[in-house]
Amino acid sequence: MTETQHRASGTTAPAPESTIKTMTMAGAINAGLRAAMERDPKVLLMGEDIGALGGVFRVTDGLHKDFGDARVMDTPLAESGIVGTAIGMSMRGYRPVVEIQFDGFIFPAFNQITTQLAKMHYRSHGRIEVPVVIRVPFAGGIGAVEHHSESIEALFAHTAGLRLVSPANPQDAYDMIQQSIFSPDPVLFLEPKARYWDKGDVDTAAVRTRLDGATATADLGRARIARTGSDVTLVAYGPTMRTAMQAAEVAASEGTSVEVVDLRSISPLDFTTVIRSAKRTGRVVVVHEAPTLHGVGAEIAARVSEEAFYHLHAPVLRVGGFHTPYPGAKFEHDYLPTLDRVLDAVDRVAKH
Amino acid sequence: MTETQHRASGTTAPAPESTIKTMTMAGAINAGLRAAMERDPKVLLMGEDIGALGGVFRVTDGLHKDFGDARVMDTPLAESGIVGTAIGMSMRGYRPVVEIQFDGFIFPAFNQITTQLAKMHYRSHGRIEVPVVIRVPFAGGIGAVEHHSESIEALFAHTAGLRLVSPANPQDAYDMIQQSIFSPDPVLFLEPKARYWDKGDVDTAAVRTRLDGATATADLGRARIARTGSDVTLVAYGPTMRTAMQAAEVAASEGTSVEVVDLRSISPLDFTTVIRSAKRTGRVVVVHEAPTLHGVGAEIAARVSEEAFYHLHAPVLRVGGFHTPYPGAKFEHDYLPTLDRVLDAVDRVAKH
Amino acid sequence: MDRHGPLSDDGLVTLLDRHGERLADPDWEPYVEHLTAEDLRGFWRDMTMTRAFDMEATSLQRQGELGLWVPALGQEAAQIGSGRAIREPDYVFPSYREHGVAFTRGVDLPQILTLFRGLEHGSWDPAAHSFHLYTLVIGAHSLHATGYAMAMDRDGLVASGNPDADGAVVCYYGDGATSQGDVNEAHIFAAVNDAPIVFFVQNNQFAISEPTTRQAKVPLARRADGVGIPSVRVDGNDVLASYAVTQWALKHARSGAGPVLIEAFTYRMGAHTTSDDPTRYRTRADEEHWAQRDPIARLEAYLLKHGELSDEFRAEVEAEAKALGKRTREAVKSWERPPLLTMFDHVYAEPHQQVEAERAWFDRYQRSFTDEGAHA
Amino acid sequence: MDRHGPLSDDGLVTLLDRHGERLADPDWEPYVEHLTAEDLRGFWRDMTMTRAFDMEATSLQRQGELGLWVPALGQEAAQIGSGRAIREPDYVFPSYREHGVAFTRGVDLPQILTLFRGLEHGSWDPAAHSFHLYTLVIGAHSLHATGYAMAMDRDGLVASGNPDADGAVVCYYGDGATSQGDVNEAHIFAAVNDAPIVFFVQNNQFAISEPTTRQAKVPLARRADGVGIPSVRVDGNDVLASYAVTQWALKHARSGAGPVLIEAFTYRMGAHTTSDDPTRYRTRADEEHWAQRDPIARLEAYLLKHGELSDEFRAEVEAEAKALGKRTREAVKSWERPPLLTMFDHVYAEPHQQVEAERAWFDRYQRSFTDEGAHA
Ligand SMILES: Cc1ncc(C[n+]2csc(CCOP(=O)(O)OP(=O)(O)O)c2C)c(N)n1
Ligand SMILES: Cc1ncc(C[n+]2csc(CCOP(=O)(O)OP(=O)(O)O)c2C)c(N)n1
Ligand SMILES: [Mg+2]
Ligand SMILES: [Mg+2]
Repeated sequence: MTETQHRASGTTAPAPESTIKTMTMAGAINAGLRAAMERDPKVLLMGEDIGALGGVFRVTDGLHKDFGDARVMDTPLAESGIVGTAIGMSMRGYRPVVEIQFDGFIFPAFNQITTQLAKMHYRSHGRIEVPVVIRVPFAGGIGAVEHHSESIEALFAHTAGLRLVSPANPQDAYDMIQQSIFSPDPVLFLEPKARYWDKGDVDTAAVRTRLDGATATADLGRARIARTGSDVTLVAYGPTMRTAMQAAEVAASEGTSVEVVDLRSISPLDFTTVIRSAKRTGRVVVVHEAPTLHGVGAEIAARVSEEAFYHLHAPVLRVGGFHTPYPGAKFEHDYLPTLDRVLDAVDRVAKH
Repeated sequence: MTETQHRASGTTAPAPESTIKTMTMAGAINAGLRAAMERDPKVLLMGEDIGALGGVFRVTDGLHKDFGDARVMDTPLAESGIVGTAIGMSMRGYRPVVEIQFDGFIFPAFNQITTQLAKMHYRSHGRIEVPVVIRVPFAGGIGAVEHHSESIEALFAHTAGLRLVSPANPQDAYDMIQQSIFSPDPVLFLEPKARYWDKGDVDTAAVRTRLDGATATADLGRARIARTGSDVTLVAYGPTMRTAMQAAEVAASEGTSVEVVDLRSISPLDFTTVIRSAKRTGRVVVVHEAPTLHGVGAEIAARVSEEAFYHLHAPVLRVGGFHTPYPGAKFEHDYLPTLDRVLDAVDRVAKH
Repeated sequence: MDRHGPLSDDGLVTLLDRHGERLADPDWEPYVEHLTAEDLRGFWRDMTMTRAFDMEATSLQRQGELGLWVPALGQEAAQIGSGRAIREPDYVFPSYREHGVAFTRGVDLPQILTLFRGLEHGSWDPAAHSFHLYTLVIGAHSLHATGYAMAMDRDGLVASGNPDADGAVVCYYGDGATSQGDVNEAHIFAAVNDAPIVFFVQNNQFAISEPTTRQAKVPLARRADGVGIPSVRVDGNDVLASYAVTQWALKHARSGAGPVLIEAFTYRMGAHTTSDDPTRYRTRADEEHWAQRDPIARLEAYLLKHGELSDEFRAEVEAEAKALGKRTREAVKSWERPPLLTMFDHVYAEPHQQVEAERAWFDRYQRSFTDEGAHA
Repeated sequence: MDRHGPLSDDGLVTLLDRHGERLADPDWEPYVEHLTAEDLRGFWRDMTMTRAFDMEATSLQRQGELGLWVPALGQEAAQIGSGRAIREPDYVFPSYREHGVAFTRGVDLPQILTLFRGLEHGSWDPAAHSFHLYTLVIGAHSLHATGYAMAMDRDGLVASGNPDADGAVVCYYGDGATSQGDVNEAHIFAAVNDAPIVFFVQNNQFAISEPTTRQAKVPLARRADGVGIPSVRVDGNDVLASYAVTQWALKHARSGAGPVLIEAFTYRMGAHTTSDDPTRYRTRADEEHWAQRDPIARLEAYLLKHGELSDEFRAEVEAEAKALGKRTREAVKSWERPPLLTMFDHVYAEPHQQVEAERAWFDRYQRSFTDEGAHA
């Protein structure tokens, strides 16, 4: 801890105030939004109920009070309108951060995101930047009703022009929301809502330094080896990272050394890191909450199978949701990739 | 030809009128729509400009004249409204066949398709059927402007509750449109628009017999071996089938025997057929127009790599569009999977 | 509080003022004059039962028996008034807060809770009650309702020559929903097709935390002007007026004259859902202002004033309400999750290779634990 | 042809009738009284140039030089009239048929054709002309326009105290677009935010083959009533009236008074696009009715009647138009497809692993042919 602090502050005297705080993921995003808003008056928040209420998950708590109506805007209840007007505002140099209240309600905005937001930079030959961030509390596990637990990443990752990221811990949440905001590209920022209340240490200094430099958003697209291992590579991101880490722990206790790759970014997808690990272990399991069929895991499995063809000792296995609508809350524990199912897959590839 | 005719009519005297006609794919769909409308008064057409104009591709030509306003409805210019009202009509037993004018304009209806149409049967415990067919002239190759050449299949195949099919020849077009209409499930019917004017023989009798029986829609989800071969399996559907067949031809002349699987259906996807072929040849190339990244080919490659792991002599290769917006028409020849690129992939797997 | 623009109460049809005084309104009288004292007591009973159920559901949620609850508190008059104007073969598309309307359609109220207990996404049989499932995606159902109405028209259920046999659709949604593209498209499709549909907007002043001023500058009823359909603003806390305007609107729609929009001006007295905290976005004073306009108290005052609410009847309804509460409690607690494999049911009407394969895999996977005895 | 409902010409602001007679209208006079004869000749020239270019583009499409063309024939008055009322720092969001407006914004007309030749999706530099790129997804740009207007407001460009420095957005779309959810949401967002925006609906009577009666039962201007913003219907074939109402609307919007909707009632004299066949859906009689209302002929009649159109001026403009045609033809034919690798440019503003990898692969792939000499 001292070391990080030292590195971050880059100075010796006077003894700096600690830049490390314990935060929930929701708190880290809140703090990250605040920091970005303080840094640049062009950063605005838009969405349903994000003002006085602070959002249904309280991620924007206190920001309306401190920044006012002009910076934290409660919009009409219309997602296409929200994203569409955010695009327009971004064309005048604003950096709108849009909140979509729940994953399942992003679809009215699908047209704006897919045909407009994603393509504006391309079709204008780079003349128009649309640095809109779309924050989405996503995925399941919180016992919610229909449309409140959707894993939407594959539906956007296929479209060029968008970036998609998903933090799995408070530190990444704090850093990545700011990097997303200052990215010149549009970013879908997928917040694993079941992890909102998980706590972790957050060093608030590191990203600040990065944002000041030229490499502001350079590592936003990079995966992270969350745990090193030699027998099996387990690829996860956002909502399933906790299960992945638990699986690695259990597997270790049973003698299997699992390397966990936290993708962090889905578009771009850091295949360099994934394939390097795959070549080393020769065994890969991908886990996400989204239905396996045509999920992001398909691309990963396909590419690993292709590029690490001669290194694989076992087929790449995928653990994910089923090809059904997200079922009622009482079913979700079994619908989602459980620790058991992940371990089962790890065992199966390890046995090969 | 005589044989088919004989089989279809199933009678000997008096000599039946030929049930085989040469049609373009557009003509075959038109004839299929007409046949379905004649068969069942609950079949309705809805869409923009499908009435007097007959649709921008003339696929509904003449139907308004013969069936009138009540069966062929020019709707307001609003895709969400079209699909949403079609859902409502289907709830009263109608079988609306919706035309989306071009692939790129389906996105305003994305919410209705993904959160409503796909889930109605599930959430009502099967009490409500929504047999809506959404016809979409899709994919590229016709030199069109932006948003008129999109390959949208991966964006819908991920969602449970929808069926997705794409015919590659007039016979399938004629049969499958009718099977889609009489399917109790919602179907996205993807029409490879660059193939609209390709001609072929259509036997109009076979599907009629099937629709009369219990197996009306049973084979709608089944792939077809379009050409048998032993060295390489080439998987394609709809828009790329022609290139795939050409590639097989060229490869044969160069000594490589290529089996071509025409998927016909993307959801469900007939992995049984694909994997059987893959196991036999040990070499697989998937070709589609959609961007390779997170395209339908990813799922196919992933599953073949998993399920035919010990049979593969080479990694599964994919040939598709790039991770860019669909470029200007002058670029499309090179953006799309050309015969050269397909042959290159066939060569690469064959050499392994 | 600013009571201008969309928050103004200008031009609201009111037949029963907040003190329970009957107001004369010759335009609307014809739609209520047939109502007997028993009918009015029936309204009171319906509202009372709905509220009792609503409170019970809230308490079940607090006890952890439900994942969420969406109270209709304060909106009983708008819902019972309109609901009682609906008849066969009318068809209703609710949003997700129309428990009162559900009651009038004969839905057994506890059944609504299967959804909120996380057992399923739809509860009752829509056809049996002419009452569609709740739709949680704001406004999406407004288009289904419009299409359904177009189909009713086609099926000869409108202007058939026998007005008693004619039907129409009633589609409910909130003030927030009026901003959605889908709802605006529904208005347009309905107008262009002269669809037999009544759009019933419950303007309960809030879309979660956002006051109606975030959705509009002018009263929501004026959305109808944009597409040229008639509209009316009604005091949604007045069950009589709500009944009257819905009668009128349905008559209009059933006669083939096309759609109508009703704005019922009311107030959500409770939280948006049990997850909500209204203290963050509205004042006590505002809540008190509306407490004085409680829809049930208002009718009660009227009935009492006219000696139409006997102690016996009250006791009877109270007992009935209590029994409903008890039955609700017991039912909810008794519900177990159906077998896991049922989550693969009804994804498609006909078999689908992937669903079948996954179901089979999951079955084997589950059995592997049972067989090994390793699964909880 | 039914001329009721949305097809009626009730209440259209007209300052120049179809015979070129000047009509007095004290309400609108203030917005045109400063116009000199030279200004009017300027309008005529702009319309004439636009039409000449338009015809040239159609002929280039026929020759196979363009993939498609979208003629604005008949809509020149609506476009030039409104376009000439726009000034710095106003900003324009066109749909895809506003070649006349583009001309008033200083876009070099041939440049519009790069898109229709399939070379790119956007042509001119939007910032340089305060004129956004064309948007082909119907109505999608109406929300961008609204957001842009909200941002102008925030940037102090509205009601700044110096009316001459104030700006607003003008957003163009067609009759068909008024049915889209996005356009309705744009109206709502603009109204609620008092955004400085003028929605300029060119009701050219058709959305491809569908007459405006498929989109509405009442005049499209009434869409504005639904959200409580002022609107005006104008004779869109009258360049003076189009100019006047846009002046008024912009003044309103720039002053901070919020959005305005203009319905310009006009007629698409040509096909929807060069792929279209209007004989399938409209009558010769209808076309002739409108041919008598040709916007250019009308102003020409007026100018001639007042001796304001000299033969020299005519000849000058004719020459200019001819030169433009020639320049257009030559430019279009000279354009080659940029290098293939450029299709990977600008997908993202910062590098993206997948795009980079695919670009590199494609480069190698292409070179493999060149190296082998096997590629055409
Ligand atoms: C498309 C969509 N966006 C957002 C939500 C989240 N949400 C649920 S209820 C609600 C407010 C609805 O307000 P209103 O229409 O006034 O109905 P009320 O809840 O007041 O009855 C919101 C924003 C949703 N369900 N659907
Ligand atoms: C979302 C969407 N749906 C369909 C289309 C296809 N389309 C292109 S132009 C057009 C008609 C537009 O009519 P209108 O808005 O009146 O404008 P006009 O072409 O008459 O200028 C249609 C349906 C489209 N471009 N976008
Ligand atoms: Mg509300
Ligand atoms: Mg038009």
